[in-house]
Amino acid sequence: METIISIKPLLAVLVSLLITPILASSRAPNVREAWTFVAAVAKVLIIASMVPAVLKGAEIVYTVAQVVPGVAIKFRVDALGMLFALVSSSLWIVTSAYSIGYMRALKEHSQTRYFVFFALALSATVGVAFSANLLTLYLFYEMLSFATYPLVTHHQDPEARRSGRKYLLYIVGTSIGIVLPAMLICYNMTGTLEFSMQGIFAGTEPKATMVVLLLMLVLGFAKAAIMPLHSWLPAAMVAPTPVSALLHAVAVVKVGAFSVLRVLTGVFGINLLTNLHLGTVVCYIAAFTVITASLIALTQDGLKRRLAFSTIGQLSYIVLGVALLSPKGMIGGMTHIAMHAFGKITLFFCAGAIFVATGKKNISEMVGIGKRMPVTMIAFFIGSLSVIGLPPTGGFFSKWYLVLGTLQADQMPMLLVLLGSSLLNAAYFLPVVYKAFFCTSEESMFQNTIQEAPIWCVAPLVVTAVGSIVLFFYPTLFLNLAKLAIGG
Amino acid sequence: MKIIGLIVAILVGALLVYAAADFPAWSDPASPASTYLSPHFIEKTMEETSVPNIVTAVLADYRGFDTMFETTVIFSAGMAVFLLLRTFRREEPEARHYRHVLTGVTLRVKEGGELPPSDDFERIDSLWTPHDLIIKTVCRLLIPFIQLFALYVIAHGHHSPGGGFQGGVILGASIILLAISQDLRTAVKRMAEKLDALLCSVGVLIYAGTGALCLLLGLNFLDYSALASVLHVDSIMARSHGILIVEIGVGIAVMCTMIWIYNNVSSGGKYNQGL
Amino acid sequence: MSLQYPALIVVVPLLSALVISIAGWVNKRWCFPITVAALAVAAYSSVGLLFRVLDEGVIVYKLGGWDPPMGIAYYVDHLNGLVLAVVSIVALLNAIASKKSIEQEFPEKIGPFYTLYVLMVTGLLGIVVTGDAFNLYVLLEIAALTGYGLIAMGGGRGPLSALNYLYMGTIGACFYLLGVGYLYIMTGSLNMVDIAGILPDLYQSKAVMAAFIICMVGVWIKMAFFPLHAWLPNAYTHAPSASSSLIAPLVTKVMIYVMIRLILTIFTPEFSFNILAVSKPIVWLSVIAIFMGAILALKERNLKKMLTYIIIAEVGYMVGGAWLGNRVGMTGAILHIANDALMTLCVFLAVGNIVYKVKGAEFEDLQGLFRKMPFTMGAFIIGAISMIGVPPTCGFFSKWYLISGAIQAGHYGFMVALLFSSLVNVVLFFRVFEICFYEPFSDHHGHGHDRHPEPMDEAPVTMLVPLFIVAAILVLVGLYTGDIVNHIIEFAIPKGLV
Amino acid sequence: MVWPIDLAILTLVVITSIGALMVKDLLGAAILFGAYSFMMCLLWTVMGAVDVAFTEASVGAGVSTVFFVAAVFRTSRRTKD
Amino acid sequence: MADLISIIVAKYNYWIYITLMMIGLYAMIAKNNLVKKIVGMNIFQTAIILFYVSIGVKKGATIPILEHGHGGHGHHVVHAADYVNPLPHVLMLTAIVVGVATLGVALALAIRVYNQYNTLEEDEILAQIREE
Repeated sequence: METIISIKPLLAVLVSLLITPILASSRAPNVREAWTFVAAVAKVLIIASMVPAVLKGAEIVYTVAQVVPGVAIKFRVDALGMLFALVSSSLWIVTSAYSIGYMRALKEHSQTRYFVFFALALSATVGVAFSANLLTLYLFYEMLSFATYPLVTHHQDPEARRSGRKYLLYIVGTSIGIVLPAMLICYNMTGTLEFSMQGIFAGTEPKATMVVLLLMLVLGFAKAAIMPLHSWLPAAMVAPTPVSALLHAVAVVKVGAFSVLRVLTGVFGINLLTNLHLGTVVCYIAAFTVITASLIALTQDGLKRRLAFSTIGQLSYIVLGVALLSPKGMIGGMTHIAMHAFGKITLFFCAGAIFVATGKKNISEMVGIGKRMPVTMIAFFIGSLSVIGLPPTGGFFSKWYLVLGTLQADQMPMLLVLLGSSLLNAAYFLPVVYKAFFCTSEESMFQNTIQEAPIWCVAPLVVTAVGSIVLFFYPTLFLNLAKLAIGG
Repeated sequence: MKIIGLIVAILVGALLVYAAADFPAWSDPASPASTYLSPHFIEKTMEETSVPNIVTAVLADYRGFDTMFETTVIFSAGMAVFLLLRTFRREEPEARHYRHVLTGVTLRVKEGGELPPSDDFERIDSLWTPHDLIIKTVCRLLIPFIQLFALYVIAHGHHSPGGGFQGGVILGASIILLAISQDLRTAVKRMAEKLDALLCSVGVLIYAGTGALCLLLGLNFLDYSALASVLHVDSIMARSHGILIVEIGVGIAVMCTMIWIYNNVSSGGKYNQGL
Repeated sequence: MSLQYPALIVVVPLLSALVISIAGWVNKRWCFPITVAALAVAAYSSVGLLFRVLDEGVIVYKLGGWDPPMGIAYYVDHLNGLVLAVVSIVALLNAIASKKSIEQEFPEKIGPFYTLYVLMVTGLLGIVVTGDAFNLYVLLEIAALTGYGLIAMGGGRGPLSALNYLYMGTIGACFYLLGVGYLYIMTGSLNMVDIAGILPDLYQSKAVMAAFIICMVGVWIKMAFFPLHAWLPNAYTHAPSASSSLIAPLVTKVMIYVMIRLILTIFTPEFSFNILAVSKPIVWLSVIAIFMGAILALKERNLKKMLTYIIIAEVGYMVGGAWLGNRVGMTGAILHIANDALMTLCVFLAVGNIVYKVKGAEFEDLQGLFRKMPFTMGAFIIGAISMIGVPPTCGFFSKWYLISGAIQAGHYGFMVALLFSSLVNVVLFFRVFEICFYEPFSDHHGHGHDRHPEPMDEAPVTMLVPLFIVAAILVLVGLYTGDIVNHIIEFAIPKGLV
Repeated sequence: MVWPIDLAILTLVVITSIGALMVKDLLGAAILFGAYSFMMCLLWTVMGAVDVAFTEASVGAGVSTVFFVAAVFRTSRRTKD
Repeated sequence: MADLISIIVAKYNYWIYITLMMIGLYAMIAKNNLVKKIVGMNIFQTAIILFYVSIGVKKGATIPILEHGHGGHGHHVVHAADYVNPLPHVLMLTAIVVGVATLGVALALAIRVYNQYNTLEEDEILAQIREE
């Protein structure tokens, strides 16, 4: 495999970090937002410029500093990381646009702080994507935790304070209390933390400790919201909607899921997991989360809370897919990062747009809203289809590969879980859409005039909805990256 | 607290008694302490520094660095006491007391009050008691001799017990005696606060400066043999002279610090009246 | 001149302290420039010395030209080279940063204050650089006496706390002196290297064991190792900002250095870890120290006092790390000396800025600080993150080594204690952040209202710039941990310790 | 070295030290401490440490005692123990 | 019994120093009055000085000032056994100075405390602090 030494990964991380002083010091909102766009576009361009090399099977490597013997702060761009970085950086542009619309429409306070920490969060996300070892990943994981805290608690009221505490307790508590010791034990067993196809335990005898380590690492990355460490996610819904979108679709939870993928594929390695039959264990944990979260989602009336529980379920798809340890399943899990991101971000944008335009948060209050906000609700419909996994949306492909994966791995229970959960997804999304459009004028809670949210809000959600559909027709890029990531 | 104190004291005592069992017998000439380094000092001092008082030689030369910091310790103590106690602002208006020398009438003058311009009044402390003439006179007579003795102790430290430190303490004690037998103002008149404080620093500066001079002359810090070229003597005599110089520095520093600390402590930092 | 660096490190501050005390009587405005110049020279020499040590190995400097063990000698090796650099840099940065607060808190006594300040730095540098066990005691007393003065300048309970510190400090120093006496009676020497050469024949002696215990206890009192910590919180809390941000980062750390020096050089790891076999209990003691420090910090409602309890926990880190008895743990302890000094400086400087503006460090005083002093709080966050132990700040990496050491030694209690303390630090610091961030709650919270924030009221630039420099150093030291460990600490630990 | 003198001094050292700590008057404690220092000084002279004894005589028995007296004068003589 | 006595006699300086040290330490911890604590502190310090001076004692030796030292150097051979060990004396000179320096600072602090609380008794001071 070809290895290219290039500073590009570092630049991709730093570009949004370096503009934070400019953002923080700029007085005029327009200047500030212009810089955000410049950084976002620059970031996408830098990342995109590395795609051809990665598609050829090369790896781009850059070492920042050798900090501990055998472990460096080091970037390595491989297919899986590239997939994740592409998704998150491209969605950042859209989210920025949406943020402008949302924040201005609601006249939110402290917008400068908001954009600064948003940029920081994106740096951390790309950093996680390009990490070459567990230490670097941990570094950016923690950075993300602290960068998103001011975003989650943006409203600075007692409720935000409570949620912020919960958020920190779960996220930082697990990372320091569980991931850190697990990482150190790994390091002391093997002397390295470098991700590789064979896993870092390649040379060592399988031991009982490894099972413990696996559980610690899988559950410890609590951003993946695998039950029972999921309840921070609904609590974090107090944040402004663009932050929720970021949390769910772009940065935080995906970073968690991505970290778990790295642990499974890079730290333990497929061979070891297969030998120890550990994949099945993770599968069952994930399957439990999938079903339970979907069931809870059904009972939620708050739109954002329903979306939150949906996210918890969908994240475990990713973990489940990889834990199946069959090539098809892994491709499914990895592509699901991208597909779910586009679908879910559309849904959140829609929820935000509804809130901006009408001030409504609960599903029971949205009867007939389709007539008032047709564009938004159509986009919502597309997003729902993608999350459920129906054509013609990108979500179909990831689900398809996941199902194939279960067959390949001969895991019938998992197949049932996937299908059952898809039905549940449909059950909690489609009624919303149905009631929005198909209701009598008496039932409708809205005037029959079209009154959409501001253009800055609507345009991004249209873009992402269209993106979901485009991904159905042109999924090759992500599929190829996923295929490369599993080694062929 | 008492029980804790008792327990701690007994624990420490027990440990020390336990350990003392392993000590070499008391006053044993063959103990490591007496056979390892000290013979060198005893036998070579004369050759290397030409100072018969071995303690002085070791103090100011072999371990001169320790002694420099010992002087610094006393200097920092003086500085700390000054920093802690000295108050420049007068917090409340205070009455002054005057005594008419001829009649013994005492006057209490409130803040801002004026006395008739006369030389017959002397200022006294608020808790003044009539001075004993005998004490006053004897002290006045004794103090010059005490000071002379102190100078002898400093200068003769090479040959007899004593040295800068002891001499300095005695010099300081003479001024303190003045302050006790008369009053603080008299002592401060002899040795003004600013002069005292400056001399403190100067004393230590003489010591450290001598060391630094050796450094500038190309040898190590405090290596007095470097002074040979300045003093025009051989390097061994240079050491002897170097010791004398630093002893004088120590004497000045210690004297002034003792006075300084006493003045601050006895007047509570106000410098208006002492004991 | 570079041959004279070891002397210059101590002599330049000493001479300038004297000059400052004179200048204080002549013209107060000269005090500050002289202080900064002296500390800058000391910092320059110590960094220069560190690089010389890296090139040439151990440097011996004979004071007075006498050969050790007759005279006193300085031994500069990788261990104290590193500590010297840290001490002098911390002192320099703090001197610059605290200029304004000194002028604000005691305008009349600038001269004496700077004199004591520089003398204290002299004492600390001397402790680190000296190779003579008794000389160390004298310097210890200089650092202590000046410290009492500096602490007692704080109002309120300052004098009482300083007096309590004085009692404990004197007991500690006297214990050390007694221990040195025991060594002297058994070996006849005072030079550390010399003693180490003689001791192996005496390893079975009860007196040597007692000497070790007494020295250790003395040093523990001085570094406020639980349960001998009672003097520290009040003393550091009630000290003026300028003093506490000098004393808090340095004194305990320098005493840890002394402890490591005792373990590694005088008594050798062979004696300390193998013959005495007390590592386990001491590590357990440090586990208790960490837990107690963390728990006691939780109940404090004063930022400064909370930080002092964190210091007690951090002392537990280093004592435990040093006593794990393996190379990694020792590396962690040494690294943490440097890191902890820097991050304590960072948070204390930030607290100094807050006290300068808000006149208090009670939690109620902190409301709305993110709006009022965003830059100070920014640097405070970096310091806090380092104390919590988040990469890439340096606090993470020393914790990394300490935990690795614990794992290698099989001492999982220590690992749990470290993690527990990290988590408690998260709680402690985020509690502070919450108060600064949320409170005072606005009357009409929710959307659509532009709040009327308090106007920004930052500390002066002279206080901010050093703070930023420290914050930047925290990250840089973190990134260069690998180099520091490979080129400095690796050589600071004797080969015998694995 | 004449052992009865030695023994007498040693006894006195212990007695004065305990006395300095027991007496219920700080001025008395200061003076007893002076006496203690002086006994110590004699003891050291007997042991041949003339310089140390000299210093202790001037510092311990002299200046220290004066400092104590001055401080007691500035504060209070009262003590409960 | 005779053994015990001989042990006691052989090192009685050490036993006295330990006794004094225990007294001083106890006073520092247990005494309630701040000045009494300072007295205890000084006793503690002098005990250590006594210990060091005892190290230096040598049977049949005289004070460490060379005889015939006045007539230049090198004329008389000096025997180490004739003089007591000077090194502990040097160290203890320093220790005494440190002791008096500490004493000065301690007393200054005590005066500051007294000015503030108008008492030197620790329990009364703590009671006042608690009342605040």
